Amino acid sequence: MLGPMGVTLAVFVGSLVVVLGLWMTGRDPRPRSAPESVPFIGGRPPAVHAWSRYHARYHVMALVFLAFDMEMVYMYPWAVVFVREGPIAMVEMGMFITILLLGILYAWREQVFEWA
Amino acid sequence: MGVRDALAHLAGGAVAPVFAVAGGGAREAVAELALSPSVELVDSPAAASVLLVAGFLPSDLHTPLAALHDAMPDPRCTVSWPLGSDHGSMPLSSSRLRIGPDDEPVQAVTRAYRALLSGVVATEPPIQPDVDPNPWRGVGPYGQGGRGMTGGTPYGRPMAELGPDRDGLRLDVLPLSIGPFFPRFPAGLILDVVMAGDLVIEGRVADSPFGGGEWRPPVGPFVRALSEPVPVAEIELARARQHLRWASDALITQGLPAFAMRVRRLAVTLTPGHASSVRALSRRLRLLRVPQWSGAGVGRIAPELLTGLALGPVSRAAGLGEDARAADPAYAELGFEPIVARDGDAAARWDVRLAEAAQSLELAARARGQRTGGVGIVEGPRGRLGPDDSPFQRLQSLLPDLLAGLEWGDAVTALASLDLDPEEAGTVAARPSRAEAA
Amino acid sequence: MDYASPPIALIAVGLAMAAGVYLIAVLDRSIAVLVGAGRWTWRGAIVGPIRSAALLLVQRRRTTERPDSPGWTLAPALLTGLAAVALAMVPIGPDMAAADPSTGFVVFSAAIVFVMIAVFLHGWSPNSALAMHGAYRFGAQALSFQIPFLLAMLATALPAESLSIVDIVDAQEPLWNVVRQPLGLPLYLVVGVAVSFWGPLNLPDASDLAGGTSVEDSGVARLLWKSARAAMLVAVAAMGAAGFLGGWWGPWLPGPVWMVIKAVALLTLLLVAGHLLPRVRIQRFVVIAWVILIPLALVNIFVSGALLL
Amino acid sequence: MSGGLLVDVIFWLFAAGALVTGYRVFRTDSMVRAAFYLLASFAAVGGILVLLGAEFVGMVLILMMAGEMLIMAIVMVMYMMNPAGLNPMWMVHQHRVAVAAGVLAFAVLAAPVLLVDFPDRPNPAPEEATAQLGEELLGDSMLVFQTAGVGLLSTMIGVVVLASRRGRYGEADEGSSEPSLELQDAESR
Repeated sequence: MLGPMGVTLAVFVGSLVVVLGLWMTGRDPRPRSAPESVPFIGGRPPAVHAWSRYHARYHVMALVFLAFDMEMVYMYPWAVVFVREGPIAMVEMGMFITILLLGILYAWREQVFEWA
Repeated sequence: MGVRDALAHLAGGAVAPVFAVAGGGAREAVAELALSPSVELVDSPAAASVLLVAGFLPSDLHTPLAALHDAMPDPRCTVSWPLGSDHGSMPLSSSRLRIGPDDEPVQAVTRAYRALLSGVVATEPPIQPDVDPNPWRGVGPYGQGGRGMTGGTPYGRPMAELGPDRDGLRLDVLPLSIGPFFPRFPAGLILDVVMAGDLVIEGRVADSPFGGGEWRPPVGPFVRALSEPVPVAEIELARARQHLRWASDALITQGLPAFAMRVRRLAVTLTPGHASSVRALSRRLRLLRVPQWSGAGVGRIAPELLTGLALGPVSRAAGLGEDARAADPAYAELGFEPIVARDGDAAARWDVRLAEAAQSLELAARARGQRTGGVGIVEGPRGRLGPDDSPFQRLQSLLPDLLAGLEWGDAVTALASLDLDPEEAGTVAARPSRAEAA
Repeated sequence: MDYASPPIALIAVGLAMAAGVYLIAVLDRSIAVLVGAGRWTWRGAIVGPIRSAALLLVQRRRTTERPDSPGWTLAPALLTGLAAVALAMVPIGPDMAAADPSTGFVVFSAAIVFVMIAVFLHGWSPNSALAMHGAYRFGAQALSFQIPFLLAMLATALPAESLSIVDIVDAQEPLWNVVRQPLGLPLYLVVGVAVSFWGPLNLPDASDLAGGTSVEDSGVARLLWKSARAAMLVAVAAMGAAGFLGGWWGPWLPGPVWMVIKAVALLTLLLVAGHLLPRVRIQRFVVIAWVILIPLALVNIFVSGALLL
Repeated sequence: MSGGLLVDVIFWLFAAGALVTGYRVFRTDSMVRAAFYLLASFAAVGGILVLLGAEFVGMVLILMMAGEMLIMAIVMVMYMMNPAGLNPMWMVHQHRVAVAAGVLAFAVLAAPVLLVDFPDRPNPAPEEATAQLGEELLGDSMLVFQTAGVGLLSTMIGVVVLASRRGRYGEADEGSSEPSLELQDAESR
């Protein structure tokens, strides 16, 4: 009565609830003492919180990904109508993809994909 | 509760998850435990139910050991396996589960694990007192221990500090002391790193805790050869076995625990006739891209830094033909030629060690009773063993500029490829003086 | 009627996931014994996983000093939910699919892309350095494999002229995509291993981070995370079988049986690769994904597209 | 989308979810939580789009938002003073004016929705929405499609030029000095 997307939502929410229910079975009465909850880095206590301004070494690659990810939006409808439209679709998407591959080539030459 | 007991009974038969601390002299014995199908050596204490403390542990490793014990979830128990060294002063020596010299280790561990789960042995309470390391409650506007945006010690730990970086961003720098019992390093090896993201900015290996002279490792053929002639067959077989043991640990670091078990089984049942199977193993590893994928170009040490340090396979992988065996007439008769590679990176060290293992087996097969010269200089599996220092101490000086600028995965691969062994410091410092050499 | 009613779908997908996770546990231990030259025992491989699960259910769940507990609780639940959605998209038979919306392929892609959120949350929540390194490492891995993965799967939508998985499988009736688009399946498997972070591309939970994002997990948390990872591998293998190996098409045997055989075959291939190939360096994988996999996937699309014209 | 009551319930759940998680974005101290609340809000909006029949657009919104919100979380943790919210954060400037502006904007946007009576001529749900989108891309709005490609290329190049320090001609900030934060330095120069 709700269509396939409704069933997908039901499956997602259902499995989420089941796993959260299983997680709740792990309740235990005794509170944990301080030494029992020290993060493990080999036996010694950590000097600082792990939560810090973590220097993601791939932040430029992430930004290039943001731009390149938009290409997927155009690829889906193109793939559906590709056989109907024939060669015109091939040429057009070819141009679009070449333009974007130029961006990747430039990023590769500027060593964006290596660790900053 | 019926369900819980039923589950505990069912779990009694499971593979025992053991977090093993392989102290002095116990590294091989602990690694061979994993060959049994009913014991599994796990990576972190959070996954373990049994803490196995084997071999000798110097006094300044006892506090981290107590922290390790408390980091394990209930139900937990400790099994101590002295292997000849007394565990008297150990915080966990009170535990009744002990593996004696004549007990079969696997049975003892699984019996302890089954007793733990069936309730015969109660789960052990935490050892360290339940007190916050940095008292913080009540400080700061909401009592969270901090002041202002990133000030104070919120929830007990200070925040990381900013630091300059090679790519121009001033972001947090994380000082980590990867502790004595990190599963990918031998027990006792403490790596103090300062990391920006997952890049190591500075790395330093602390001095070996085994160097205090309070412990004397079991005397193997290499230490014996320092003072008396030893049959070449015996010393070469020991060298090949040591290289295969290193290969097994390095395979676990590369994410191939099953293949590591195959190499470990070969190391346990090694005879001089296995030279061809070791060569086949080396070819298969190269075919599966094990050395190249993770080691090519990683942890490269320039030959000029290594001259004179006589670090055995590490020097030979960088192109230096230094090998104390070349000067030994006994080896000259057997037509010994040191194996030399060129790149000096982790992949080259893989190839040199496996090739040397095969060569040692061939030497052991050809040896007819030749004995080593016993001139006080011996070529150990990790480099020249001399009266004054060990390869571990000589290598320590190279590590800071080797680790700087490496991503964490590459740093672990590089350290694994150097085959560091903190126990060697114990070997040299406690070398039997000439009088009690026998 | 291209969808089942919600309760039936949930039960069917749940059972399929449970069976898949158990099969992976059994296969993984058996392959480990085979590769490790050990002795395969009935107790070890078949009953072992159940006993280990019982131990984890008895074990107490560990926590750290100042975690993000809601995030820590949500991560395995989110990953299992995503694996369930991905598996629900895979049709077992011509009219037997848990749910087959007209844009089924986009729903599957959204489930795969959300895996990076679940794994980052799982690594960030414990506030532990090794777990956080694993989370950020998967950030780089996920941002690199997303485009090659979607492009590798997109080629299968060209002959079907639709984004519905049932149509994609229907279009393979004359010729399976693995034959028609030879580059598709190997590309899909390489990136499928990256999606389900298994074997050589298990970077977030790698052994050099002592277990990575699950270094602080114990008890039911560890059990749920390991089964969620295995469920995602089942979904990736099942979709590979549907998209490239002709789904339910096959002589003699009924459709669903063929579907299960092909999925288990791909699963075994992925598990054996997991035990034979070493871990890939994250920096190499990022460069390979951007500079080699994306162009290869585009070549695969245009060549198979040209053949269709 | 048929289903009547159940669809309404789900729509109201999505709408309420979007609003609550949107509100939580600004009330939480931890940057990662803020980013993932925003992601939940966008996913709820994507769900509403699917309810409106635009399945493809709704799912693509959810798909795109996952990658972007992870990058937002990473970048926010990198650049905010209090990355994990361990110390409570008060990031509000002239919040009374802001609250008034917010309420006013909501009123202006909500008024037409309530006051105008929209014609009740529901056209049939498009059976091939994606295909129509494809034909549109390859047909009339082909120019939009290609200029979008050039736009994306220039974005990529601009991002690399601005964000990356090393490049073909050496360090990007050679010869430039970081502006000093103290005010008096500026006057003394």
